[in-house]
Amino acid sequence: MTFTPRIGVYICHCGINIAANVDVKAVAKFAARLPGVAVARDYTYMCSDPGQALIKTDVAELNLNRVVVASCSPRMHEPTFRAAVAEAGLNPYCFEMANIREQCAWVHPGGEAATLKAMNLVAAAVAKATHLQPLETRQVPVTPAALVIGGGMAGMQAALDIAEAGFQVTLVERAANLGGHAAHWHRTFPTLESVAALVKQLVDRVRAHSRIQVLTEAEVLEVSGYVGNFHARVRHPAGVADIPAGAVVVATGFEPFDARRKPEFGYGAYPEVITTPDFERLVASGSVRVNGHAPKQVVFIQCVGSRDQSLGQPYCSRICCMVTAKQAHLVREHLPDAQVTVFYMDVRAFGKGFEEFYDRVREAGVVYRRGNPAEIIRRGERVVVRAEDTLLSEPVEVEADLVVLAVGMVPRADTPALAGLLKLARSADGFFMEAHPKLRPVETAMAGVFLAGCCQGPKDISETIAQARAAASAAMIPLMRGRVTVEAATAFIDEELCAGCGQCAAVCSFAALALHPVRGVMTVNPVLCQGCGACATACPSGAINVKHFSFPQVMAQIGALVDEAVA
Amino acid sequence: MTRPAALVIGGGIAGIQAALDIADAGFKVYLVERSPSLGGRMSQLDKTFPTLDCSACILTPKMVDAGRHPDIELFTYAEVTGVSGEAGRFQAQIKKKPRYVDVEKCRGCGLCAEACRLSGRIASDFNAGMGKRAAIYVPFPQAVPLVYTVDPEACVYLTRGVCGKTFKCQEACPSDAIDFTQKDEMVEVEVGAIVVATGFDVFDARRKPKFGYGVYPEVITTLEFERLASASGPTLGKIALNGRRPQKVVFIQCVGSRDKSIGVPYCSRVCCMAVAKQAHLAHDRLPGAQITVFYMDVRAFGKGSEEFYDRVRQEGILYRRGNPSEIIRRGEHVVVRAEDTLLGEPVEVEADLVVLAVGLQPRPGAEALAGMLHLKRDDDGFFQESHPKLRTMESGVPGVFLAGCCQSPKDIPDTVAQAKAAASAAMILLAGSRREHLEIEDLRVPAL
Amino acid sequence: MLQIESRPFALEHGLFACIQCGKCTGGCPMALKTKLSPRTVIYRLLVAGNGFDLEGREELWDCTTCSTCYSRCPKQVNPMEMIIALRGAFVEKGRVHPNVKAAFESTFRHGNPLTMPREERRAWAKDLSVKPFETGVEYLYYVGCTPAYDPRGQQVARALVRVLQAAEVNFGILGEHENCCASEVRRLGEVGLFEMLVEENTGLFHELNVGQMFTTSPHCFNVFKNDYPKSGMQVQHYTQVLAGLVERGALKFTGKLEKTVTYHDPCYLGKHNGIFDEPRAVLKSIPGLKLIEMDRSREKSLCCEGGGGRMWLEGTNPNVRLAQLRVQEALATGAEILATACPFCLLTLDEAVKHVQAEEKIRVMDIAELAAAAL
Amino acid sequence: MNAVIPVENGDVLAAMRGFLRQLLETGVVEALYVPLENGEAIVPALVAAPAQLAGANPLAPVMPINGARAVSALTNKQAPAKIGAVLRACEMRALVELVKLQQATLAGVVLIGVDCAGTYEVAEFVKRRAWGGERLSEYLSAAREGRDPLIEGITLRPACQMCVQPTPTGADIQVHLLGADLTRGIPVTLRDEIAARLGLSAPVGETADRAVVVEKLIAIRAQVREKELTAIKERMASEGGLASLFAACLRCHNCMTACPLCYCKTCLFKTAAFEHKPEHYLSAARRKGATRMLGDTLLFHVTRMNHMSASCVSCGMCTSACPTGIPVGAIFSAVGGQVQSAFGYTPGRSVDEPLPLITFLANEWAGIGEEK
Repeated sequence: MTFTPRIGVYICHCGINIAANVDVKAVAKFAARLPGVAVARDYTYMCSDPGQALIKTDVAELNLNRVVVASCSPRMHEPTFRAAVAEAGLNPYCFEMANIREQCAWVHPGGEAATLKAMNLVAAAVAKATHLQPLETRQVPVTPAALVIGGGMAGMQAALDIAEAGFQVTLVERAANLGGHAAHWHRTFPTLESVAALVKQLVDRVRAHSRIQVLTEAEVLEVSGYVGNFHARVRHPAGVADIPAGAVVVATGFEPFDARRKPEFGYGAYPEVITTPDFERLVASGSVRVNGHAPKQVVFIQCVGSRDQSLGQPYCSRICCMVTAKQAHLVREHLPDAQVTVFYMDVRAFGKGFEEFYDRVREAGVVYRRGNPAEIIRRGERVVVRAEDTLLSEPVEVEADLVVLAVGMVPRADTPALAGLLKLARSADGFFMEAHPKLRPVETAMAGVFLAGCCQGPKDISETIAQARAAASAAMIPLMRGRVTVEAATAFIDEELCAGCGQCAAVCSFAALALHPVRGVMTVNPVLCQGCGACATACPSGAINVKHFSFPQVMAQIGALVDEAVA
Repeated sequence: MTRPAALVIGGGIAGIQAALDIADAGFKVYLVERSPSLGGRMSQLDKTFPTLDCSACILTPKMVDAGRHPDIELFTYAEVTGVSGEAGRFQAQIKKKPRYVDVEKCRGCGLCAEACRLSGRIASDFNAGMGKRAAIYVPFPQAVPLVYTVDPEACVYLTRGVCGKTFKCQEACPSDAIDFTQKDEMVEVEVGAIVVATGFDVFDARRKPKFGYGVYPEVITTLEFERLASASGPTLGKIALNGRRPQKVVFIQCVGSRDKSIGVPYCSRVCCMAVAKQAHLAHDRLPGAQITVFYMDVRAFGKGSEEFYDRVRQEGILYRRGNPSEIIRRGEHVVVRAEDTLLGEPVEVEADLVVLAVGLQPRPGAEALAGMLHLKRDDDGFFQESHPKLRTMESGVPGVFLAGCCQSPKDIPDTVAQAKAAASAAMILLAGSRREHLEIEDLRVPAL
Repeated sequence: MLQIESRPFALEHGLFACIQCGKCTGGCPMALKTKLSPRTVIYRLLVAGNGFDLEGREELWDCTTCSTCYSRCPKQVNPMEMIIALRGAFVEKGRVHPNVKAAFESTFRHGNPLTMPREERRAWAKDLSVKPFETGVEYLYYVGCTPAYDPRGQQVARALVRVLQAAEVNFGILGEHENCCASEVRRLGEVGLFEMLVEENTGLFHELNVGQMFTTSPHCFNVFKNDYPKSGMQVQHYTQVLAGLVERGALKFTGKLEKTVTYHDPCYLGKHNGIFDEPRAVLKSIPGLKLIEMDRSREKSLCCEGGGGRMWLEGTNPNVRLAQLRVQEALATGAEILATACPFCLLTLDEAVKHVQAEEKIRVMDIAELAAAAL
Repeated sequence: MNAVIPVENGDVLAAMRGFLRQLLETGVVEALYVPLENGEAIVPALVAAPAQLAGANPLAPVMPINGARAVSALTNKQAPAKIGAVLRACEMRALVELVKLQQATLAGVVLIGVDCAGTYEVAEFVKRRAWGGERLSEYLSAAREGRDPLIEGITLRPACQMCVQPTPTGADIQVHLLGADLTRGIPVTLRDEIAARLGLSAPVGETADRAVVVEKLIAIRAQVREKELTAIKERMASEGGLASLFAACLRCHNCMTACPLCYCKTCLFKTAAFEHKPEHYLSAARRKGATRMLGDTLLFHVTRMNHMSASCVSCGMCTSACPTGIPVGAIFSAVGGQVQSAFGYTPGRSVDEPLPLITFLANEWAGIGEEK
């Protein structure tokens, strides 16, 4: 037998939020006349218990099979009403909502505009309701384990948190040892602790942890699956392992900027010119000496490879200012009678205790000169840093027997490759792109894949740790839940129409679409699909539909709007 | 045993995020907010840097999610008055202040506010004092919960004992929700972990008299600018001072930051970009206006920040290096007096709008809370983390974690990251107490 | 009073991108000896509100347009172009040095800034069998004014012709029809005259449908390559052509040249166009020749003060001459020959050698001459 | 490398046939897509037997279908046996787009690109009955001199009259008809290993004036193109706009059928999505006073434009296919040109150039969406 819609329509007053500008009674009367509508009512607060009860009794007594509520934004109460409809014994997707508060009452004060628009939106909602189909949401079990890529501080901290919470973790590191860049660092800023000690702390805890499996000299070859059920193939000295994981944390870090790309500073040509990482090793070795003797004149140059569009490095590397301040301090410590000059553009001492440390360093006699040096040239035994002191407005030449270039952070060379492997997006600066710059800083567009540390952008140690633990928190949620809910309103392909052109796959942010190797048509992975509909709009053949937003449903909605059923 | 639960103190973005993470992981969360609505400082912002997302548009959904999360119990307009016990087993006393409105009945229709005798006569602190509301109010339309509150300092009845013959508000209320008999209500909850996310206060620009804030109407703060620029603000997004569109706008950075003279040695971290963003908005909304920014160092360090700073300058906004020394009145205008340190000359810049980039301060309540929870505070008055590098989200008190600006100034992404980090730390603690319920069969990686 | 509307000017030239880091002034060779400070000029323009007085800013004529400022700027601001534009404001008001005026007039009348008659433009080659360029000939050799007229420059052109003929390169010249490339005219801010010459020259090239062209001077090379409207025409500096010939084995040196040589990178070859290796490749291919580098080489090469119209202007501080500093640097390396590949560098450095009385210690030679000597 | 196909006693066509035959016989390809003579008509065909090439005529100035369609049919979603395809420039360009749209692959395909001095409408061509002799030599000398051929006053297809890309690029074998005296040999550029297989050697003299001739021909046609497209743009801007341009449309969808890029299995407009209820027409009529029956006529063209204009290679098959003489191709070229320039995209240039509309650029049009 054919389906005959019996729709119940409920118009909410929302106190006066809606009723003040929308003639709710009129809208209800109008709705009652629409095709397929069995009953239309208005009520002060549909979201209230009596309001929801109204729906349930009508469904029972008038055996409604579709429900439309016209009230606030679905963001607010769609879950509420879906639950109510479900309790009434209907499929929750047999419910449609019209937003007559934010979209009508609140934006069209006065006159009857709001009421007419409300009627149109209700008509559209009803038209769609007649085409609604029941949908089932599925729950997928989750592998209670995580894969962490990168064994630097970020990776180790994330691994520790997840393991501490009771889950198995596999930590994959390219190098032979854990620790990453920090392992080569001497002291922290602004507290001048031994970094080696901090790193060792973490390494020991990681190594000792029963639930953490460390794979060094290892490389992730392939990651398949989806949130809750990833499978990674990892090459390591003993062979290739298949690692199951419910979540993946990417913590692959950064590379220091190659100072040779600024030839005017002669790095590599002048032994007197070194980089900040070089200096860490130098000072860690105990004696700060250049060509055998202790430097008397030390110059630091900031923003080498940062804030520099001429090199395609427009961004600030965030840590160099404080690294420089710290190293300047260390020079004063090791070489009390050395003169220390720092050339800067802006001193970015923004973290907790940073400004205070910067004050301290200046007060200790380090000369900060505002200017970005133009070049370094040789003059006899020494090199000469040529710059303009922009506060004197004079060109100056500062002789030096040690120059330290504060090199910035750049994305690792293998970032694009890994991005391809995990289907991650990258931001304009080349680092991995987070799902939302403000509110989802560790998530990615790929559900179940999270970012930690400098692979997402330059950070200092404390920010790295904080972000690593944040990523751990995000990763733990599905693991602790034990199952992930699969979106029911996903895309599906009409293979009769699909020409397999792949434009849909190109616009999908979730890698949910792939070409079927044999049938030559596209296929949707319903677990990866988030139902955003980008594919449907890209498909010229109309071969892709999104459940709950299918062509007939949306066309009916549009039809109702353009036909101005309000006549 | 009772289900493991966490207490989150503070309903700003940090508290909301921490609560959501912990609750999403399946733990019970009690979220306590002292003001009538969730949202905190972020809800007062217009746009966010450097992406220019509308702040409300990205925050409201999170507020809604927290508001209707089955595992989050909201205590708005409430305060934590006492905490005892230790990690894994804290008892927290929560005082629910009387709203004089029945939360269950109120549907937020607003008839009461319209009816109130003081309608449109009480300065709205949400609008930084620039807008007016009634004595019964919601701070802003997207408030969560959308429930009205009687302002005890303003309400005629509560302050004088009488309000005409009848209560206008009560008459107006369709669901008879207004109840002047309400008293403080104490609730005790047992939690395994506590996340402190009490946020910050803005520096009081009156403490720098040389800028004449409070004296010259042309001189406002960055927070006030946010409300002026906000479409939901008192001017509906028109940047105007008593109706006039400013044409000469000056921003002054580091007001109440990097300033030992007033005991604020630290950098507030967000002001540089806030100013860059506001300068852009001013350029956008005040066609032809001359916009000058006085700075000492431009600290555009975040992802995309330097790029945004580049863009803003190229819109024609003039950055002048120098920390102005005073603002004086000269006829129509005020005049900003400073040295332009790049010219090496003293300069005077006329302005009809001066925006002071006020820094971030510890909350006045921080001291009391520190006492209650035995938290240490740093020299600046923010809560002291237990380790500046590895444990910025831990307080040193087992089971008590820190999130957001109560530990030190932060921008939104850093706040959210730290909130999630605190959540992670809390979850580990809570998970321990329910590990057995989790039925995790210890999944070994295939032998290698 | 010489007012310009500074705000539109600043916006048009992207000066608001400047973050006042001073890299330009710090590297500016003229800042060493004159008041010229690109960073300060930019800032003055930015803070000027809307009117900026150029009066008394004679230092703007000191700029040699060596492009050190632009090549170093982290925010891709171009102070050099700004200065050229500001010179334009002087020119509009006819406020230019008599020498410059003369150069403009001569360029307008005779197609060269050297007040030389057009008829004599091919005099340098009369005893050489150089065919006039016509459609079908592979390369146009654009000689340029200085190599065509200046006795020292002519030696370079003649040497180059001998090398090219030895390598059997199919090329021709324009002779009397050759016209000034107007590079210097542009740097001196004479936009109108520049555009006129661009029109004439592109017209001529199109008519003869020139496919490939090379020049003696990096200045001509640069202006054709970067300032002329884009066309299919491929422009090279002769050192690129020679390097190509050497690589393909089409140019072989039978002679030997037992000399220690150091090479001075001309700004318009190096900083402007990133051509550092080809000239060195040619030098290295000369048997017996030992190439040693000065400290200031490649990107750091010190300008000789010959560019940006400075061939006609003493500048505000004639007492210090960069060319002389440069020669000192060359001497310090112990080289017997200071090689370069630009007529302007050649002249300024030659003069500098005389000034410091180093004639018997070191000789200034163009790469073309060295190559010819080794044939 | 460059080589020359030897031509005996001036019979260019025979030389071409011989060359193609060689390709089959030496096993460079196993089958060849090439036009065959069939009476006065020319039939695009896939030839496996060398003997059949006696009737091959790649020089006939007519294009019944855009060959890209054929190559798509032969290679869609799989790389078959080694096939060769003789294609004009516009066919090559269309093919490149189809490859990007995953409707064809070039793996194992030997592309033989032939210069094109323009083609005639099939009807015109057929009317002329026998082709070759006088007509062919006039056509070839036009190609040699870089001008429109003058054959009994018939004019080239509109698209060809305004074609500014007559020479194919990216082919494995390029046959140069333009600027050469073919009776003395047919210059070709081809991959060395193929040349080796065919035993072709480098030519004696370079054909220096090819570039000039090509430029000349392009110049002539650029003028026509400029004129045509400006006219179209004016009409689109004027009262009635697109609607008036498509007023004569019969809804036969021939343009879609002829378009090499319209690759949908079933056009969206033939699916249920565009079946309308009677009241829809009524309310539309009520609303607008009158509504065109059957609906979606203009929408069809606009949608096709939306789907295709970024990739439109201006082959003009649509115009030739239109029974009512709507300048469909010119309209698409006009619109497409703007779309393409907006994205700095050149359809058909290279398979490595990503399709603009489905390529995400982080900083694309950053300004958009901000209140002004």
